Amino acid sequence: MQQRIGVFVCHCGTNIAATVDVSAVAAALGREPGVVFARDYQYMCSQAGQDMIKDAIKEYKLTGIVVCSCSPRMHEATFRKTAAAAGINPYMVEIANIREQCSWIHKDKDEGTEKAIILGRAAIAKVCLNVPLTAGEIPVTKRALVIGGGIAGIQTALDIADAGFEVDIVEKKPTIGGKMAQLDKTFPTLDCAACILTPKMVDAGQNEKIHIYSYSEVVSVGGFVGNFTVQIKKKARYVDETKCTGCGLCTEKCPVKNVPNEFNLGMDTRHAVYIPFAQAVPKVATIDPNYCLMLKNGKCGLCSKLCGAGAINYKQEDEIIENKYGAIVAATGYNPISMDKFDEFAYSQSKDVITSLEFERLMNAAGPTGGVLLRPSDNEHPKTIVFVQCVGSRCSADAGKGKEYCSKICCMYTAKHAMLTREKYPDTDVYVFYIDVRTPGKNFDEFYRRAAEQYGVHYIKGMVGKVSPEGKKLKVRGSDLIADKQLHIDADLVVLAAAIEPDKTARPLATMLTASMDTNDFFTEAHPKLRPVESPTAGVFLSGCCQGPKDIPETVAQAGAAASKVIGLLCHDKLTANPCVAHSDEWMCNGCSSCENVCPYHAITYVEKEFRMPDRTTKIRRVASVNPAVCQGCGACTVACPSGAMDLFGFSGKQISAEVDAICR
Amino acid sequence: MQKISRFDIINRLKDLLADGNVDRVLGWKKGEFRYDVTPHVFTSAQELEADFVWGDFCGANFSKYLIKETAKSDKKVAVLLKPCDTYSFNQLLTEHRFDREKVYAVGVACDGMADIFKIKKITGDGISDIKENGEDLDVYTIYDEKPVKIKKTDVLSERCLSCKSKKHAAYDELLGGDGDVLDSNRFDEVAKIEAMTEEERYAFWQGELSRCIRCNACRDVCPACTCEKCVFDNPNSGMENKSPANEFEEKLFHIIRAFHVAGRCTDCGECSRVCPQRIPLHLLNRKFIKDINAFYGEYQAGEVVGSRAPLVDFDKEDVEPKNAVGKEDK
Amino acid sequence: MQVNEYKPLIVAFCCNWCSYAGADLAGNNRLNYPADVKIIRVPCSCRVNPAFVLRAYQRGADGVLICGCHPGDCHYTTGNYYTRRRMALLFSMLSYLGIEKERTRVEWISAAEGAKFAATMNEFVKTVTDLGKNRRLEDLRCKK
Amino acid sequence: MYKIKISDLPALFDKLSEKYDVFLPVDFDNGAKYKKYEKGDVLSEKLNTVKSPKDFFFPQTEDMMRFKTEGKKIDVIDIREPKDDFIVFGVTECDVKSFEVLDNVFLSEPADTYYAEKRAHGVLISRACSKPSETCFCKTYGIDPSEPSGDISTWKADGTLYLRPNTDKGEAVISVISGILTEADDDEVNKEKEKINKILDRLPLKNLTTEGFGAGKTAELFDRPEWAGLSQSCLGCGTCTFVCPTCQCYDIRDFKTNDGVIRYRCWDSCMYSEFTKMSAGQPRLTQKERFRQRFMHKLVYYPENNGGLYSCVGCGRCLQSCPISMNIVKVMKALGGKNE
Repeated sequence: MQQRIGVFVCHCGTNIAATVDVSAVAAALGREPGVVFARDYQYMCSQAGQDMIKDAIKEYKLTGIVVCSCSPRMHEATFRKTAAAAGINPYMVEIANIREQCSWIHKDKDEGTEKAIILGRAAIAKVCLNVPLTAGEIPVTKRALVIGGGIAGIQTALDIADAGFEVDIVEKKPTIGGKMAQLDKTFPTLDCAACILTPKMVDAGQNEKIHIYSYSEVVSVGGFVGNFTVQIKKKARYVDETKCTGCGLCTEKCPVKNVPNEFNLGMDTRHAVYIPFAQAVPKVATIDPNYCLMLKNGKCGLCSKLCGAGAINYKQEDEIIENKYGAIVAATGYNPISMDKFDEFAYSQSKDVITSLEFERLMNAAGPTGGVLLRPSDNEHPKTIVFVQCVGSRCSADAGKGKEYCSKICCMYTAKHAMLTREKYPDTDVYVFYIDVRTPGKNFDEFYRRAAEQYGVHYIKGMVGKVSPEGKKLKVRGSDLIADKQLHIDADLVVLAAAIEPDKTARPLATMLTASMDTNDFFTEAHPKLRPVESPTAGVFLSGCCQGPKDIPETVAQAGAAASKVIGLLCHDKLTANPCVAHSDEWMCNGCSSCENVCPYHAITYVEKEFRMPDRTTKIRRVASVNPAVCQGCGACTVACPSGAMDLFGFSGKQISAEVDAICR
Repeated sequence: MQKISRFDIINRLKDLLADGNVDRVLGWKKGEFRYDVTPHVFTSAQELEADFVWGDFCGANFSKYLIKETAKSDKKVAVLLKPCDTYSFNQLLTEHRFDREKVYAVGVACDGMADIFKIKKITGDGISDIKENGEDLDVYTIYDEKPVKIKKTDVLSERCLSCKSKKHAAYDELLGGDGDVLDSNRFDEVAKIEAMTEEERYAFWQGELSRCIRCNACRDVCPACTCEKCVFDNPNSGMENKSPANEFEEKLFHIIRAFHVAGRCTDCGECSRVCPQRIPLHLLNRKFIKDINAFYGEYQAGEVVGSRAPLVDFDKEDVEPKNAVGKEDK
Repeated sequence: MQVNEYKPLIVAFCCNWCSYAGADLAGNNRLNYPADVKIIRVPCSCRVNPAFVLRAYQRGADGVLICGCHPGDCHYTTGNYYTRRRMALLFSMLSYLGIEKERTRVEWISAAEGAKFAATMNEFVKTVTDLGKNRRLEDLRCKK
Repeated sequence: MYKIKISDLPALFDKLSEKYDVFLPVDFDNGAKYKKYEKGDVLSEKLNTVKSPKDFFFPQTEDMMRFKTEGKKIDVIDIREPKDDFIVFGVTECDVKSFEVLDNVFLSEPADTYYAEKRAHGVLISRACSKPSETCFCKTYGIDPSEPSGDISTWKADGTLYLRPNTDKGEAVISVISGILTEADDDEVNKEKEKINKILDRLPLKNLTTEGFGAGKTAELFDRPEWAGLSQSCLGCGTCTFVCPTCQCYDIRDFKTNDGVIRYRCWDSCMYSEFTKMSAGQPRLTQKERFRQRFMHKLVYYPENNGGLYSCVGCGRCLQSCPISMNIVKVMKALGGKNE
């Protein structure tokens, strides 16, 4: 059937109209073969603009439309709905991007107009070959997976469970809790982190809808939105979780006592069998195979003898569990960056140069010093403390170390640390070196001013150039940019506000999830403003610091938002599939398996099928068959196929060739 | 002179037919002259005795015929395969193009095939007979009673001059023993072209490809070109064409064809053998093989059944196109 | 000084998820690059068939770019790895046939790299302008 | 009869090329092919060019007309330009006779004006075959290579080229070069003819006959079981067709240009699976049927419609170039009457 195409050229106010002669574009495109209607309008995406499109579709019996406007990434969905509302197939719509890729980048109006016409022609050439596509339906597995059991993951899981859906948390450590469990107080209210976190951990642990896979990792992700298949490796902890009561007897009696305690960042030790901290969830012991004598050389077995529940099992092995999920939330969190490259601060030379997270543990009642602030080197009270902000944050790209971004939380926690120190130990001199103090948050600036004004914390605008240990002191040299002078401070303790970076497990996870990441390994959101908790991969959502640095209230807010997106997805029984998928022409297919080899989703299988051949014989042929629910429409198979049997709806070989032809005309 | 005699091959084939292992044999049938040998399906001992030939003009690679032949009946077909043919045989198996169970593969040793075009360049037209005489060929013409004596090595096919393997990659049984994979010089010609300037390369290929008459012989004989319908025959492909209408069409056809068989081409050399215009088409395919070896590690298509072709595979550390292309340029 | 009036025609195939978004970002940031560049949106760089590249040249393009996500960041996990192999071999073949290798290029441009997109286009347009009109892979019938 | 020393041929070609485009077979690395004469080109000794001189009158690809579109408007443009006279030199008798076959097809009413125009402007200068090839079998069709026809016939003997104009066109050409020709008698030419005829008797295919073929043989030959065996290894390529001097099938196709369409025709081959494809599919579904079509056409259908003339001239090109060495000779021997 001859196509009847309508062309709609948007002014976008002056965004397009200023550099593109929109009426000339409409006039030129109106002369193209197949076009029966063309006009321009101020805002196509407005209600009036959409109504105009709908009216034209009906009046001129249009079979397809081309909208010359902003990027299809912006309004393709809008105009598809418009078309559908007017009774034509939503996939009979093509967008010519004459804003982002034309009017905004070209200054000369003639040039812009000419290019807009060419882009419009390409869209017309394509739409003439469009075919109506019907989106299929795919069932939804009503269960979510949250990867990471920090406050982000816990909150997301709780909110999803609250809505009545099953949700699993995978946490690589023996307990959930994450970084927040290691914090002492939280800004700006100074309530105790454990006091507000641990009830949530308990809630999660006890919730019937939530299953926690602690000491576990995701090893593979297959499938797609609504139908993910995930393999989880439950690492052997050599303790039967179902039997262990968490009494802690083994963790006290274990003869191996010299294991650096990671929960306290190595500032004290633990036993080879351990529970990370008192409020751990699940409260189950874990045997560290790197230190356990029984596991290393088969001698000891003390814990097994002691355990009344008979929970110890030295023969336990890693276990792979495969589950199906409808949605996945990444909540993999952050870590402070390594201080290896920051020798100027003498972190590796002096025990008394510590990171802020280590400082949290030193201040914490459950920490290595029982909450008394003591220098790690000699257990004496530090009298002069220097806090250095922006260590590794806001570095220039060519510095060769550190991060370009602001880690966002350091200003506030440093103010908190300074304030708490001054409150507990008023005889201590506290200096904070800063580049800028950034406090945009509710009650944040008030908090910072209280530290500086009421608590007498010395805020110095400038950077520390060098810290050198001399005797018991740390010589701190820095500049005071406001007083314009060099400062020399003899400090007892130096605290580095290390930049935070995404957890190292995030990158391989992103690959498994086919979710994209930015150059800093933060997950990319589907839209930076409008879809901040969704990844560009359907069914994968983002929660907490894996998406970017944030503080606890922001994390919790985002966790809730991610949960609501998951709930919004899981409450559907069926999803609409992307109809722009590959399909194979079985008559052309020669069964070579090239397409099967390149398909990242295993969407292509081969079937033996009986064919009635043109010469009236029957033949069994091996042909490719695409599962449209699994295919994501990348098109790798279309090029791998030598016979051209594979093609892609929405981006067919003919359509792309027609675009090429139109552009090169 | 071929190592194994026609007599020995026929005897073995007759046994196979007699045993009922196979009910037909894909072999070479004699023609009007010594050199015009035709692939043929023999069904009886008498037919073999009468028409089967084995000699210096049995160049045809039968692998591709197996697709059609195995589909005809449930009985096994015996096929004669020279070492280079066995690579095509394996590659077709990798691509699930025929049922291995329906084939009885008889590997025959090969000492290289002669090129009638090269012979005629020496003797001229009018050849009445060619007799194998040790390492020489005695070529008789209607214009002279005495034969022209030609060293077989002087008239060896191009592909045989750079034979990659005398070893059979697949067989059910061997006649005449097996050889070794050879350290061939097959990329020298490619390297020679690479070493030219861009203008010289352009002129060289312009000269070669402009002769193309688009008879499709290269494609139709190619054991890697087994598409149900070639994109060049398919009006929906956007590149269907029947004629080498101009320079662009000539290049398009040969680039795309080489690309489609890249990583799958075993370098059997049939394309160049059958080209009526004697375009060195194998130098296109070999360029891809050379590049694949250089960029992604040595890979010989058809060496092993089930190996993954380089173009449907990748390595995360693969070379970037801009670092890979034209390194040999001056 | 002689003014070069020659304007090349450049076709850029951009993957929907990274490079096309990068081009949008370049637009958002009003980063100029020549109007000679015309973008065709494809779901993934691996959708780009060598035949499309040749077709662009046939129809009169002077340069062809294939832009995708950075290796490892493909929205479809592995698509651009195949692109990388296919195009390395295709470009090498074109060069072997004496067609200027500078005309065809693969670039990895992420959604966040609007500036890189604009800079790449500026640089590529200059390269192709210096090379001049594509004569070796054009089909004169198209201009008839 | 005229004559000129072989060593003076360059002068003859130079002279001719002042007035005409002259094409002659020249040796290339890959065989002889027709080439537009330029100073220094030497006439090939080889009989068969890879492609036949058919190309000059019925080129493999030929633009016919153009459609130009502007917006929704279409103009039809006749792109033919006036043709100059040209000479095809050194055409063997089999190739000369091929034009009889082609003329029957293209010049019978309604005449193919594209072909007719070229025929009107083309001058065929033939040559006697002093050194036939083993693949030659023109005698089977009653063609005498010692007595070539065309607008001018030539013989080579003893370092001399003898020329005899046969037509007005031929006379006109002779008049251009008469200054460098001398008159000659027929003696040497007769001797050369005799020599050629003796060679013909030694040709391996000398006994091939058309017995069993020709008009009215369709029923007898069509269902012969031999077709299956003969065609079983045919690759379905178009080599035989495209080197054949008498094959005349073509397809008309449209090429989309930047602002319209070029309608052109190009050779087609009955060996191709897409040949004469219609909306309902192809009439000949298997390679056996397509193979049979080619030979039945040459040996039965064509003679039936053209007064017994076969549309094969025995040039032997297909014998030399078929990838699997299957050819009309093998077909004739397998199906014909007395070809044991």
